[in-house]
Parts: sequence; structure tokens; C-alpha cells
Amino acid sequence: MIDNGSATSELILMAGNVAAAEGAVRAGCRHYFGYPITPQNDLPEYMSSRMPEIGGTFIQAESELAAISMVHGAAAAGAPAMTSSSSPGISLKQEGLSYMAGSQLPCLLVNVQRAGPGLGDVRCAQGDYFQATRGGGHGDYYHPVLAPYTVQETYDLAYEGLLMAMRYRTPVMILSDQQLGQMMEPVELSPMRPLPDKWPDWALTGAAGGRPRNYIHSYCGRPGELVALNRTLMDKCEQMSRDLLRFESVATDDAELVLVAYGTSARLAKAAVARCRAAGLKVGLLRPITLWPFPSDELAALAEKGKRMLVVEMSWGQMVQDVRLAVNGVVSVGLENTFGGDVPSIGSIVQRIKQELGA
Amino acid sequence: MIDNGSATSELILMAGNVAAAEGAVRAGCRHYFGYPITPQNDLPEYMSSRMPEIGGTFIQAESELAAISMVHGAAAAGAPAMTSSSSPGISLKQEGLSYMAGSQLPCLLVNVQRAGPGLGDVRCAQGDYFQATRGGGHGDYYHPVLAPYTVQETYDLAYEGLLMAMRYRTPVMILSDQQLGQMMEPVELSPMRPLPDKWPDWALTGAAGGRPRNYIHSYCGRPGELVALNRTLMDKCEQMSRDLLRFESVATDDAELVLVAYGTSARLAKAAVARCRAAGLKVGLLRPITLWPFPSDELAALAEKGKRMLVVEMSWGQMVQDVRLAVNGVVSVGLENTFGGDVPSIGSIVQRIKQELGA
Amino acid sequence: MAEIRISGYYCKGCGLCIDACPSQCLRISSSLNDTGVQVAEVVDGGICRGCLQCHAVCPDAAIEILVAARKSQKAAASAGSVGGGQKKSEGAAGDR
Amino acid sequence: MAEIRISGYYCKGCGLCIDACPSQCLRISSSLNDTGVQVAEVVDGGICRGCLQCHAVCPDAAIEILVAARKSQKAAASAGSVGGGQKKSEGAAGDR
Amino acid sequence: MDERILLAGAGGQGALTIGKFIAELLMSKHRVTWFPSYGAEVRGGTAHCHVVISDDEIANPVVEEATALLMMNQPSYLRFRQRLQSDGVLVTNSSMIVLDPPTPASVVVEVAASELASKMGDIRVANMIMLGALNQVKPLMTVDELNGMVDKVLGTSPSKARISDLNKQAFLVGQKEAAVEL
Amino acid sequence: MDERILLAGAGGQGALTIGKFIAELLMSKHRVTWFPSYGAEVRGGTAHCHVVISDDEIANPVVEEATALLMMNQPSYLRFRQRLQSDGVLVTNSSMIVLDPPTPASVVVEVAASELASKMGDIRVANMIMLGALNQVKPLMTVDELNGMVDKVLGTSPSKARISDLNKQAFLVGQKEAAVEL
Amino acid sequence: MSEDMVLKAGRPQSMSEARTHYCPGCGHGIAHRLIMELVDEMDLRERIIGIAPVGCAVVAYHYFDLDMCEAAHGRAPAVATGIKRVHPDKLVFSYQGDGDLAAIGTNEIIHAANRGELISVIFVNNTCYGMTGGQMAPTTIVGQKTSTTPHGRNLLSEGPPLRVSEMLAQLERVVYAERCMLTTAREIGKAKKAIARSLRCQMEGKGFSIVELLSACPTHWRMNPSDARDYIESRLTKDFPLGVIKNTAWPDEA
Amino acid sequence: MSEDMVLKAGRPQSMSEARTHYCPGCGHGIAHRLIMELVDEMDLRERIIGIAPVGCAVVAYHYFDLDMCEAAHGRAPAVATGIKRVHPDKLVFSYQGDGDLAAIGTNEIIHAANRGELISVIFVNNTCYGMTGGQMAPTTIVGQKTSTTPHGRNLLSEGPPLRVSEMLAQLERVVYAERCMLTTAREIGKAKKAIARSLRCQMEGKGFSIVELLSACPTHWRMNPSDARDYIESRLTKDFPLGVIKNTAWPDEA
Ligand SMILES: Cc1ncc(C[n+]2csc(CCOP(=O)(O)OP(=O)(O)O)c2C)c(N)n1
Ligand SMILES: Cc1ncc(C[n+]2csc(CCOP(=O)(O)OP(=O)(O)O)c2C)c(N)n1
Ligand code: SF4
Ligand code: SF4
Ligand code: SF4
Ligand code: SF4
Ligand code: SF4
Ligand code: SF4
Ligand SMILES: [Mg+2]
Ligand SMILES: [Mg+2]
Repeated sequence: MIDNGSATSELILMAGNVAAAEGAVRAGCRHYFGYPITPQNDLPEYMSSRMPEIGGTFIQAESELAAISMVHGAAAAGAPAMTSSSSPGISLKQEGLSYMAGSQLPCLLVNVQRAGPGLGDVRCAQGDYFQATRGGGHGDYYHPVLAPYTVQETYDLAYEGLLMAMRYRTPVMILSDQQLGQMMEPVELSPMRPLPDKWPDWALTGAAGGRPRNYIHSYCGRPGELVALNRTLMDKCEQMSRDLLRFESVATDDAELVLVAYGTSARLAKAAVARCRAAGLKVGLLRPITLWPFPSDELAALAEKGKRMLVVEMSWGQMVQDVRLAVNGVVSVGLENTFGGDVPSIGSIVQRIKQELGA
Repeated sequence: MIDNGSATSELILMAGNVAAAEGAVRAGCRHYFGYPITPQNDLPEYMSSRMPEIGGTFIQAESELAAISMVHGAAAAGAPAMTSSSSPGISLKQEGLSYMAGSQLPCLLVNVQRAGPGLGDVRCAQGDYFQATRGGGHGDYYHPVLAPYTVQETYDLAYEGLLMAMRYRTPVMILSDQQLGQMMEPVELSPMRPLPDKWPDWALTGAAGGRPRNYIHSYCGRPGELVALNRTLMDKCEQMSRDLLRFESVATDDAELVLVAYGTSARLAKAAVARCRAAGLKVGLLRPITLWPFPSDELAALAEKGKRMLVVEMSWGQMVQDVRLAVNGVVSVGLENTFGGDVPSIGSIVQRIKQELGA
Repeated sequence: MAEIRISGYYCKGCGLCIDACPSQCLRISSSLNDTGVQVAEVVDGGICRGCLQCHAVCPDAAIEILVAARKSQKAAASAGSVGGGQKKSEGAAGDR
Repeated sequence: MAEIRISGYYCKGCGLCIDACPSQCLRISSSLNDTGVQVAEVVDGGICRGCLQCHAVCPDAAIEILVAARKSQKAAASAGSVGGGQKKSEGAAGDR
Repeated sequence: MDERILLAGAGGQGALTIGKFIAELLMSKHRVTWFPSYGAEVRGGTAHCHVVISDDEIANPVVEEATALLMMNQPSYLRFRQRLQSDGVLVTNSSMIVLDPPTPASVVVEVAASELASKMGDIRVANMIMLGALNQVKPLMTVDELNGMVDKVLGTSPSKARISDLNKQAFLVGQKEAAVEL
Repeated sequence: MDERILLAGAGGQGALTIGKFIAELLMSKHRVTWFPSYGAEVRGGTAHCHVVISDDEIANPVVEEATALLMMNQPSYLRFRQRLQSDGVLVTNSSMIVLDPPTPASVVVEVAASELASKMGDIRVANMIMLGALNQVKPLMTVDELNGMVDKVLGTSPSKARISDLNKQAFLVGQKEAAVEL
Repeated sequence: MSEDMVLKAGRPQSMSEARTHYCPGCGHGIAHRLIMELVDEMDLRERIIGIAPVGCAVVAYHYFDLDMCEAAHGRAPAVATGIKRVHPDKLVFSYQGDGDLAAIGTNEIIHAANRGELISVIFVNNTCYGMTGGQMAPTTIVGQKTSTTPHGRNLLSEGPPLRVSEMLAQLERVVYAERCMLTTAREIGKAKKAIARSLRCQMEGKGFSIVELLSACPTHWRMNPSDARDYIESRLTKDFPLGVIKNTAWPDEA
Repeated sequence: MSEDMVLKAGRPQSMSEARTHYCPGCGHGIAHRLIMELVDEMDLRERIIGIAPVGCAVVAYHYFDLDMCEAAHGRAPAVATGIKRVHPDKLVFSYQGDGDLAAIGTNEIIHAANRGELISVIFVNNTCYGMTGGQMAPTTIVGQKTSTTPHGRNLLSEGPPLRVSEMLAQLERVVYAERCMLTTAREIGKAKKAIARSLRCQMEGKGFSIVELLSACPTHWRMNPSDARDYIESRLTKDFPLGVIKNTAWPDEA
């Protein structure tokens, strides 16, 4: 499909899932392990032909558990590896994710969310926000969660996410959704990043060249060992919080009401904002691009200015908690949501904005 | 060990894990499926001898995934079934838990928390709070989470939790921890509850007696079907929030500072409160017994009275979010925590209380 | 001689019954059903032997085969008589 | 004749070496090591054949067997000479 | 430009492919989205896609109110006929579709695409005939652009020459048919 | 009552069992907790348990500052000797423990429990000897209570009579030894 | 219709009235009908419970008018175990695809079989993941092109097709395992007999049994239904030989 | 010591200086030593990577002075796959217990084997879950009492012990499988040869190989080390016959 790794000034029409794959590839991913699940199948399918072209590895694992553990192994071996799945499959990866976080191993993990709970449906949803940003796996850990809202941004964040993963030795998740994953949009590709000429110091490569051996583990049974690991992880999380935060502000300056939305919801919220602005309503949008770290300070600052908040999301109300935590009671925070596979309509968001603004 | 099912006025010295098992047994559990993991091994071990005594089923499953699916099957067949594990094993049950919530199937699930992330350590922790109360599995769902702080309460909540599960057709989780699970305390047992003389209407028993067949599923591919299921689940959650809330207040009336803690942390917090009260400090404790539903209104009411909050927990800070959400900025919320297997000392809590009260 | 009925509702036009019929009784019709499928139909004047092969291979349980009452008491007993809408078979013999 | 050394640090007193020794050279001592274990020791005057069986069965790699230099050049080459602390074996032969 | 086109047909009819054609051809000048629908429920049923073309950011890739419907078989027509906005354009493959129930569309183009394609020697080009017909009533691309895209997708190797030519011709046939129809 | 007792020994020495004995015997009159430690790290090493007895709610089942240490082997002694509060009681199995490094404990009872038990014909009752010794310096139970508990745990069937008796005797032996020691 | 004609063969009564969502020529429909015919003939409807898999047959519960349960992908044997242990007097069958049973669910099927759970497993092997778009399954044959083996399954990196039934047959408490194919009326008849036997294994408490059905997926094989049927016979049976793989339930019967 | 004496046998150099946490007489220590001896003898230290399991050998990485990785419980073969695919020029071995490999990890071992991953699996079978307190493993023999089979493993509800090596040997790309026991010097010597062969399978690109080691768990068998050793020989080998189960790597070698 894309025969070489050169940058395209020319645009290429791509599905979000494929863009995530190609973004990772161009950032240096040569190892993909996954298990089919709708609505992300075109991602592994693309990788199954892309990887052999560039001397990489594609394995269709026997399960999501195996896939995340293969990623664990490849990461421990020093490779920037990737896996992807959708909601039920992501649940199965939680133990592995907790292990990788604890072992300080990098990887790029894409969740193309579908509707739940259980087998649910393959339609669009954002019901995995909690799982992604806190608490999916056991124990304390956080990792960057990136939320694109266009195919181009999916490409970009996959590219950057993989590098981020390697830089901080952390799993990085792209939190996509069914619509964003399956939709095609034009994408401008960056050039293929040259592969590093050596493995990271900490990688398992065979203890050659006189270096002390490396070992990678999350088990910490020695006195004080696990407390120390937790401290290291906390410090790293703090560092990442400082370094990685990204968000987009649209017309928030003079807004009385600020919408907060990510992913597919953000597309619709943005359109609703535009429509309402055209009608003279003072409404803006804050779109978190990183869900972890979350733009809490920015929201708090907006709240300090008295701007009320309205969260648009496709769940019972998950991100709304982070917004409430951020504004800490200073302003009211509303929720305009859909669930069960439904996507909010621009009309209903506009309606709600008008209602909130008494217009 | 306990040869019959009669109530004991006499006390029995029991480990928390065994108390959870016997509580479930006395409430009518005859089907246990689990996989060994420290620090909850005495629970399945107890069941392996207890179940045959009372004509029940004990299966050591091939994995946690299999265990939760066996529970799924037994529950679908109408039986009040149980499983237990500890943190990494609970992560593996998340997909299954989401399926059970979506399928509206009851079960009692015990998580005897250990320290993470990853393999971590078998020592005490409360790092699975987020996972338990929100977002462990994919999609939107909540289920009751019960947090005992003594062995007696572990017994009681297991008993009641199983009945709760059957009443609402929902998974119910006991969130215990290593210390609470392995510690022995005297327990007073209730009599064995008679088994119901028929299966629930919705159960799979073979479509006999002219009733329409039953089928149990979470997949909802028909238009509107999944939205409807989500609404049903939301309504049920609302109902459960109203019905099930439990907490204990200790000396909060005239308190200036209210500690919030559950499980093992609550034991220590309570002792710290007692010590400080003896020293004339105005400090109290609100101990959530249900973590979901969470006593948010009660905390909000205390906050309205100007009482500041201090959360004591064994994690990087998880329950503290629920407390912050509850008080919504009205008062400050502090965190006194340990992690990585360490348990807070009463002394350090006292210290912190003094500091907070400027004493 | 037997009579064949193909349900235009269930038939998906896969053609497997046509392949299976030793008497070339069946063909794909030119008419579409409500889902736009060209369903199978009985060839005019086709002589059905009642061999059931079309029924056996049909993935959509779209075929009914009827025979004269006398010839097949036993089958009728287990399959229910025509038009009998009852859900339970009467005195099913089992295949043991 | 060979010389046996048992590390009081590694030995856990399991007794497997004692069972294994065809020459009854070994026994459990009465002295405890730092972990309170009664470790194995060489019987006074025991005549070791250097058969390595004790070494083979020891789960704690607690046994060293030494032989006169000449007799065992090859073994020395692959196992490193006594006291040689280097981590890499010199010109290891492999077993292919 | 501001178009929202819904294209639908049976599994192999190629409605998704021509949707992609449109999106790819217009993406250099406008914003575009292409969104497929693979229903998990209905197999061997219809496959359809949504193409949105706009000069503004596209919020919603799902076509609720279409400016054009391109329908290749009866089930598609039945399923989507209500999704056309009042001044929208309906293009149908009349080889497989009867307008029953009738359509309220003001502009209707019925092209016997399947039959015409069969006559051309390859049923698979029915979709290109449909595309040509659509382009006649709703000009989206020039013939040159179309030809360029066919070359890009199929390549210009001699082995592909026949099928490539056939596609290009099919487009012209469609345009002509629609012109006659109107 | 307010006791915090730490009992430790090698895997099979039965320190956990007598810990449970104490807890069970006192639970009707006081609050008690018993908390074991199964270290994942050290296998075949020490097993130990914490017994807390109090008339108030017990917050912490872990004994940080013990009112009594009951140590059955050297590694246990080495590991826990610092955990005794200044006026605490140390009871050791002198068959297996030398007080090196020395203990600062004010009350020390050294009982050759393993040897005495061997002499009694069953090394397994060393723990009951230790319990008897502890009870001598820190009265927790009456002999009757102890006997009742032994009967409860072991049952009173004739087949158990010998081992039951042995346990009861061992307790007395321990008490006596400690009395002499003091 | 003349008044005195009776139905010799038609839709099984235990099959619901719903039209299935399967593609034309899909083997699932045949497998469904066989099971439902046996439920009718053996009069089992009131004492049988089925488990639907995650796969194209995910909504099999809409087609089987029986008490039915869903299972998470691959976990049907564990769900079946749970049900059977609660209702040992009922018959329990799991219906599973090859992705479900031979990939993600390998662990569950092996251990259910090893325990000798008294359940019947109907294993529909169409050598691909039908539901998700025809990706490689563990059963995909070497050289077979799928959406994740664009150049055909490669023996060296993906290994050969896994023959689960043979693997299970090694286990002591697996008393009956047979592989059939859903092609001609004759072969379909054999498949029905095999399923009947498997149900009898349960009724008579013999042990675990499995019937593997080679089944067409015309859609992902990119064949018309007739070719797909012929492909099973001419090609798949080379890798998946037909017949009784094990029968210790009634050793005399074959 | 006389000056001219040399070390004929001692601690392998690739073994760290740490004292293990294993119980006295535990087979893990023997298995560890064998592997490290081979690493020394075959000069592999700089090109081998090991995977430690979750089980009593969880901190094997503290004892093997090699590049080592942890794996989640049962997933060692998947982790090994990931490593090997990144470093095809290195040797990769997974070290797994019977709970790890034959219970929770059944799926991963079967599919890694079926793919023919070029890894060596050292499978330490002590017929119980050592680490968690001696519970029943899939390999526990019928009648064996464990903490979750208080009356002994029951054939009818728990099934017979699972012979994974035999199961794997059925797979085409498994080229070598042997079962040995860690008892006498002679048997331990055979085990070492088997492990060496398994490593050679990798070096020569033959395919997947596994060496199963019957190993004592005196603690949970409630036996002293000598009796535990004898029990392997007298009892376990009945259910787990010793010897080469498959060798298509070098068919001539037996
Ligand atoms: C945990 C999880 N992983 C993956 C999926 C996606 N999925 C649904 S069906 C299926 C495989 C279907 O193949 P098979 O079992 O062979 O059934 P078929 O459709 O071929 O009948 C997969 C991978 C899922 N639903 N859940
Ligand atoms: C997901 C998960 N489940 C369970 C456990 C607990 N666990 C640790 S080791 C082990 C089994 C150990 O048995 P085996 O693999 O035979 O190793 P051994 O200790 O006998 O050498 C179990 C169940 C875990 N750590 N993680
Ligand atoms: S019953 Fe036999 S002869 Fe009659 S139509 Fe069917 S296949 Fe043909
Ligand atoms: S086999 Fe059935 S579905 Fe196929 S064409 Fe014949 S009647 Fe129709
Ligand atoms: S080398 Fe042989 S003879 Fe010498 S001590 Fe060891 S076993 Fe005994
Ligand atoms: S075999 Fe090793 S550990 Fe055991 S007693 Fe002998 S030297 Fe000590
Ligand atoms: S995709 Fe294949 S298995 Fe699924 S319904 Fe269609 S033909 Fe059947
Ligand atoms: S418990 Fe068993 S396997 Fe584990 S270290 Fe002890 S003897 Fe070895
Ligand atoms: Mg399949
Ligand atoms: Mg084991």
C-alpha cells in the first residue's frame, strides 16, 4: 500500500487504524503482536503485509494475553514494539500492562474503543476512559494516554507515542474509537525515522561486551525493594506529567461555557462550538490530547475565570470526573453524553449549549 | 474445620480469607471456582475441603480466566457462585467481570489485595481501588464493592454480598487485603441459610415446564439493544446506590478533621483517632464500608460543616479522588499514604493529624 | 413422488440444494426476495424422489419435503404433520 | 584421591550428597551455619574417589571437588583453576 | 464544496471502492472523509460507505442527510432511501433496483449498470458506470482526473491495461447513460 | 490485658500452632488477633506469627514492639531479638539458640525444649514446652484451660490419647523448667 | 398441496423462526440445523443448555430456541463446566469456532477435556476467523491466504495447522472425538450421527466428547458456496483427516 | 589444599553468588546448576537470554548471572517469542514450573511450540504449585494429596495428570522433547545432556524443544529430601515415563 518510507508532501487517504500502524512503523516499530478484534482489524492486517516489507515481525498471537507478553519480551529485548486491540481485548491485556509498567518497559498500545460492557457491540464508544487513565490493571501506575481526533493526529500521536514510550520506558496508549479507527482521511506522512544503531543499555541482548548482565522484573520481594520501585515510578510519572501534557483550546478566551471532549466526541463538540459561535454564543472547547497527563491546571485556570464546563463523551460519564477534580467545585460541570454505541449528534450538543447558556 | 452449619454463639478463630469463604457458604454458595495466588490461598484451600462436606462444587480452575468463566456459567445456571484471587489474578478476571455485569449475572468475587504493580510483592496494599470501583474492565458498569476491616465483618459482608449479588443480579466484590485476609480473629457465625427451593426465573435450567427459553448474553447487535441494556444497567446502579450504602462514623460530630479510610488502613486510622481524642484533638473517622456506592453525600455534608478531610490509604492516592469528588472543593483533602507493601503506622497517622490540626 | 417447498424467506440462494439434487429438480429463480436474494425454486415438472439431499445440505433450513401420508407414517410422527405448529414433537423416537 | 570442599554458606543440609556418595565420605555435621542449618561435612579420613556424584546431586552447588593437577588438565581448562575468579571460562570446549 | 454521499451495494459490487475513489480524487482540493460500515449483524448483506466532502473541518463522517445516494441493489435502496435530503440526487442501478416504495427524490437517475457492465464483458465495472452516472448529475471530477486515479490505483503495467481501460470506458458509459436519462 | 507476642521457629517447629492456641484460649475474654507471616522470599527458613491480646479494639495485628518473644531456633532469634520492648520477656529454645549476640531483655527464660521433647519421645511437643515456659513467666491460661484446648483441637478419641497427653505433659514440663530457671 | 401429504423433513422445531445472519452457503447454518434436529428427535429441548461462542455464531442463541448462554471469546468450555456442575442432570453443549476453540480458548478446551467434563463440544472448523474478517486461525492450512497471511500461511513463522481434536484425543477422559465435514448429504448425515453420539456420551456419563465439523466459509475463502464445499473435500481433508479419532465410549462402535 | 590441585567440579561461573531461597533438597537448585554448567561449557553467557517464571523460581534471575526477563504467570513462552524475534541470533530459554506451563500457560506453550519458536523450554515438573503452598497442579497424580485436594486428586472430578510433553511432541515443529528426572547423579547427567541438546536445537535452527525435569518438592510432598528423590523414581515415573519423547532434530541420536 505504501511502498516506501519517504515523507509524503502528497496526501494519502488512510484509515485511522492504518495511520496508527504506519505512524509507529515510521517512528521505528518493527515488531507488532496482536490478535484480531473488530473494529481494529485493519491495523493488524496492515501490519501483516507492512512488516515483511521492511524486515519487521508480525505475529498474530494466540490471544491478547500472549500478544501483550510477546510485546513484553520484544520490549525487554530493546525493540520499540506495538500491539493493538479493542475494549474486551484490552481488558485481557491489563495484567500484562501492569507488568510492563512495573518492569519499566516501553510499548505502544492502541485501543480502538467499542461499546460495552461485555461483548457489547462493535459500534463507537468511549467507555474505556477509566480503564485507560487509571486502574485498568492492578496496583499503582500511570502511563501516557493519547487521544487523537483525526486520522492525521492518529498518525502523529502513534509516531510520537512510540518515541515517548522508548524515552520514558513506559507503555503509551492511543485511545481511539471505532469511528476514528475505521474512518479514512488524508494523511501527510513524515519520513521513516532511521533505526537507532544500538540497543538501549538496559535491554536484554545477551550480556556481551563485558557489561554486567541486565534483568527485567517487577517482582520485588526484598525489603524496601518494592517501595523503591514505586518511588521510581512515581517520580517518572511526575516527570511525564510535566513533559507531556497536550491539549487544544478553541475559543475559550471569552467563553462562558467550555466544552471538554476528546476523540470522536471532540469532532462533534468542535462543530457544535462553531455553530454556536456563529449564532453569537460564547462557548469554547478544551480538547485534551493527552488524557494522562490531564490538562487539570488549564481547566482550573478557566474555572477560576468563572467559565462553566460541559463534558461531551460517549460513556456514562467518565472523563467528567477528571474535569470535576480539576475545577474542584469552582464552577459547575455538566455532562452531555451518549452510550451503548450511539454517537452524540451536533444538534443535541448545540441544544444543550443553548440550554446551559439560557439562549 | 467447621463441621456443621449451625450458628455459633461460641466464637471461632478464623482467618479473614476463611471467613469470606464461610460467609458465602452460609449464605448459600455451593459453587466455588478459583486459582491459587498468595495471599488468598487459604480461601480456595478451605473451599476444597468445605465444599465436598456440604455437597458443593470446588474446582481449581486452570487459570483466573477459566475461573471467572466457570462462575459465569454457574451463575447463568442460577447458582450463587464465588471466586477469589489477588491483584494480578483480579486483572485477569476483568474481561469476565465486564461480561458478567453486562449479562446481569450475580457472583461474589473476593480480591485480597497485594502490592503492585506487576508481580510486585505479596505484602499488603490497597492499590486496586480504582480497578475495583471503576474501570477495571472495559465499558461502563459498576458493581457493589464491600470493604471489611475485621474478620467478623469479612464474614458478614461475604454473607450479605452473596445475597446482594443474587438480589440485584450483579457481581459483588469484597475488597480485602493481605493483612485482613491472613489475620485471624474470633468470628461469630450465623446459621446456615436454607437453600432456595427453586432456581431463579431467569436461570438456565433447560427450558422445561413450558416456560419460554432463557438466554443470557451481553452482546447487543440489534439497533437500540445496547443502549437499552445500558439504561437498564444504569437504573440498576442507581437503585443499588440508594439501597446499599454503608459506612461507619466515628467521632465525626465535633471533629475538625475527618479521616477517611477503609480496610486495614481503617483499623490503623481508627486507633490513631482514639489516641488523638485521648489527647483532646478533635478528629474523627468516616469509614466507608461500601466503596461503591461511596458515601459521597455524607462526606459532602461533613464538608459543608467545614470539617477538613484526611485520607489514609495504602496506594499512591486512589480513594482520595472519590473524597475530593465528594467534597467538591468545599474543604481541603489531605492524603496520608504508604505503598509498595508498607502499612501505615499509627504513629505516623497521629503525627499527621497533629500537623493538620496545628497541634 | 414428493413435494418440495422452498421458503423464500429463509433461502439465501446459495445453490447448494441445486448441486445436491440428483433429479435436477431445483434451480435459482429470477425473482428476488425482500433482501434482494435470488432464491431457489422448484423446476416446473421436476420429478422429486424425496431423497432429502437438498434438505440435508441447505444451510438455512429453507426446504420442506412432503410425502403422501401413507408412505411415511413414521417420519410424520417424528417431524410433526404438516401445518402442525406445536413446538414439541410427539413421541419422538430418538435415533438410538 | 580427590579433595572435597563443602561450602557452609551454600549448604542447606539436605543430605542428598551423603546418600549419593559411594564411599561414605560425607555426613551431616553438628555445627550450624548462620541460618541455623546443620551443614554437610567430610568424614574424617573418608576416601574420596572423585566420582563427582555428590556434586551432581547437590541442589545448592555447595560442593567443590579438587584433584591433583596432572590428572585433570582438561577439566581444569573448562572449569577454571582453583581460586581463579574470572567469570569467563577460557577456551571452553563445549560438549558438542 | 459540501457533499455528503452515501454509496451502498451488495458485498462484491464495489460501492466502497468508488467511495474511496471520490474521496481520494477530491482530497487535494477539499477536506474529505470516507467511512465504511461493516455491520457485524448482517453478513452477505449490504456494504456501504459514507463520503463527506467539505471546505470546512468535517465533524461527522457519518452521512445522516445525503446530498447524493448511489444505490447498487434493492436492499440498499430499501435501507437508505429515506436518508436523502430533499434536494438530493438518487442514482440507482436499475438492473437490480425497482423504485418500490417510490422515492421522493427530485433528481433520480436510473442506470442499468449491471446489465451494461455485463455487456461490456465484466460485471465488476458496474460500480464505475454508477460513478460516471453520479458524476454526470453531480460533477465531482473531470474525466482526466478519473483516468489518472484509475492508473494510480491499478497501475499502468501492460497486464492491467485491459481492466484499466474497461474502468475508464465504464465511467464514460455511465456519464452518457445519465445524460440520456436526464 | 495487653500483650503482643511474637512466636517464631523453623518450618515444622509449631510456633504458629501455639500462637493460635494462645489466641483461641484468650478470645472469649479479650480481643485477639493472630497474624502469620509466610515470606515468599525465604523458604525452609523461619515461620513466625504475631499474637495480640487486648481489651480494646486491636488496630494492628503486627507486633512491632513485643511484650514477649518466643523463639525456637537461631535464625528466629537473630531476626527478631530487637523487637522486644524494654520490659519484655524472652523465651528461647536453648537447644537451638545461643544468645549471641546477647539480648538486652530483662526477663530471659532459656528452656532446652527440643532436647526435653526428644526425651519425652516426640520432638514435636517442643512447642508446647515453650508455651508452658512462656505461661510461667507471663500467665495467660490455666492448666485446665490448656488441657481443654488440647482436647478440643486433637479430639478425645482413644487414638489421640497418647499425643494429647504428651502435649499436656509438655506444657507442664515447660512451666516447671521455667520456674526453675527463674 | 394435497390433503394427505405429511412433512417428511423441514425446519426443526427447536430452531427459532429467525432468519440467520450467516452468509449464503455458510456451514454454520448446517451445523445449527443438525443440532436442532437431534434436540427434536432425542426430545432434549427441556433438558439441554447450549453455549454460544464469540465468532460468527455469536448470536446462535437467537436461532436455537433453547436455554442458551454467551461465553467470552474462547471460554465456552469453562462456562459449560460451570453450568454442568450446577445441573449435572442436564445436557450441556458448547458450540465453538476454530478461532474461539483453537486460539484464545486452547487452555479452556484442554483442561475441560482433561477433567473429563461431561459436555459435548461442537467444533466448527472453517480454517479462519469468520466473524472478524477471515484472519488466519490456528487451523488455517499452510499456504492459505487470509487477511493476516497475505502471502499465505508460512510454515516457518506461523507453524502448521493445529489439529486440536487429535490433541484432545490423547487425553484419557476424552472418550469420543470425531471429525466430519459439512458437504454432501451423506457426510452431513455422518456429522449428525457423530453429534448424536456425543450427546449420548453425556447422557451415559462416559466423559468428554468433541465433534469437529469442517465447515465452509465461502465469504472469506472467496469462493462460491459450491466451490467452498468442494474445497473442503479436496483440500482440507488432507490436513484434517475425517473419521473417528477416538472412541473409548463404545469401543465396539468403531 | 595442596598447591597443585585443580578444581574438577564446583559452582558454575554463570551462577551468581547468591544463596538460593529454595528449600533443602529442592530440585530447582539442581536444574539451575545444570543450565549454568552448560552455559559455561558451551560458552553461551554472552549470547543467551533466559526467562524466569512465576513460581518458586520467580527470582531465578538472581541466581542466573545472565540477561534475564520476568514473565507474567504462564506467559514465559510468549515473552520468549518476543525476545527471540528481536534477537534471532541469540539463544532464548524459558524456565517454567508445571503450574506455570501446564495450567495457566497451556495456551502459550502450545502455540509457541506449534509455531516452532526457536527456543528451549526447561520444564520443572514437581507435580504441585510449590510457590503458593503446594496446591494441585495439572501434573498432580491421581490420589496425591495437596492443599486443594485434601482427599487426593480425584480422577473423576479433576481428571488425570496432564502430560504436556507428550502433547507437545505431537506438533510437527516440536523437534525434541525429553523427560528426565533430577534424582541420582546418573539421571541428572542425562538431564544435562537433554538440556544441551535442546540448546543445540536452537543453535542449529531445528525447531522448538522442551526438556521436562521431574523434580522434588520435599516441602509440599511432606517428605525429607531423600524420600522425595526416591518417590520420583518409584512413583512419578509411572505417570511420567522417562526418556526421549520425540527427536526429529537428530533422528539418529535416538
Ligand atoms: C477477547 C476477544 N478477542 C477478540 C475478539 C474478536 N473476535 C470475535 S470472533 C473472533 C474469532 C472468530 O473466529 P472463529 O472462532 O473461528 O469463528 P467463526 O467466525 O470463524 O465461526 C474474534 C477474534 C473478541 N470478541 N474478544
Ligand atoms: C496471574 C497469577 N495467578 C496466580 C499467581 C500465583 N502463583 C504464583 S506461582 C504459582 C504456581 C507455581 O507453581 P509452578 O509453576 O508449578 O512452580 P513451582 O513453584 O512448583 O516451581 C501461582 C499459582 C500469580 N502470581 N499470578
Ligand atoms: S428431495 Fe431429493 S430429489 Fe427431491 S428435490 Fe430434494 S434432492 Fe431433489
Ligand atoms: S440450499 Fe437452501 S439456502 Fe441454499 S439455495 Fe437451496 S434452499 Fe436456498
Ligand atoms: S566425589 Fe564421589 S566419592 Fe568423593 S565425596 Fe563426592 S560422591 Fe563421595
Ligand atoms: S547436597 Fe549440597 S546442600 Fe545438600 S547436604 Fe550436601 S552439600 Fe549440603
Ligand atoms: S463469514 Fe464465513 S463463517 Fe461467517 S457467516 Fe459468512 S461464511 Fe459463515
Ligand atoms: S516449595 Fe517445593 S519447589 Fe518450592 S522451593 Fe520448596 S521444595 Fe522447591
Ligand atoms: Mg472459524
Ligand atoms: Mg510446580
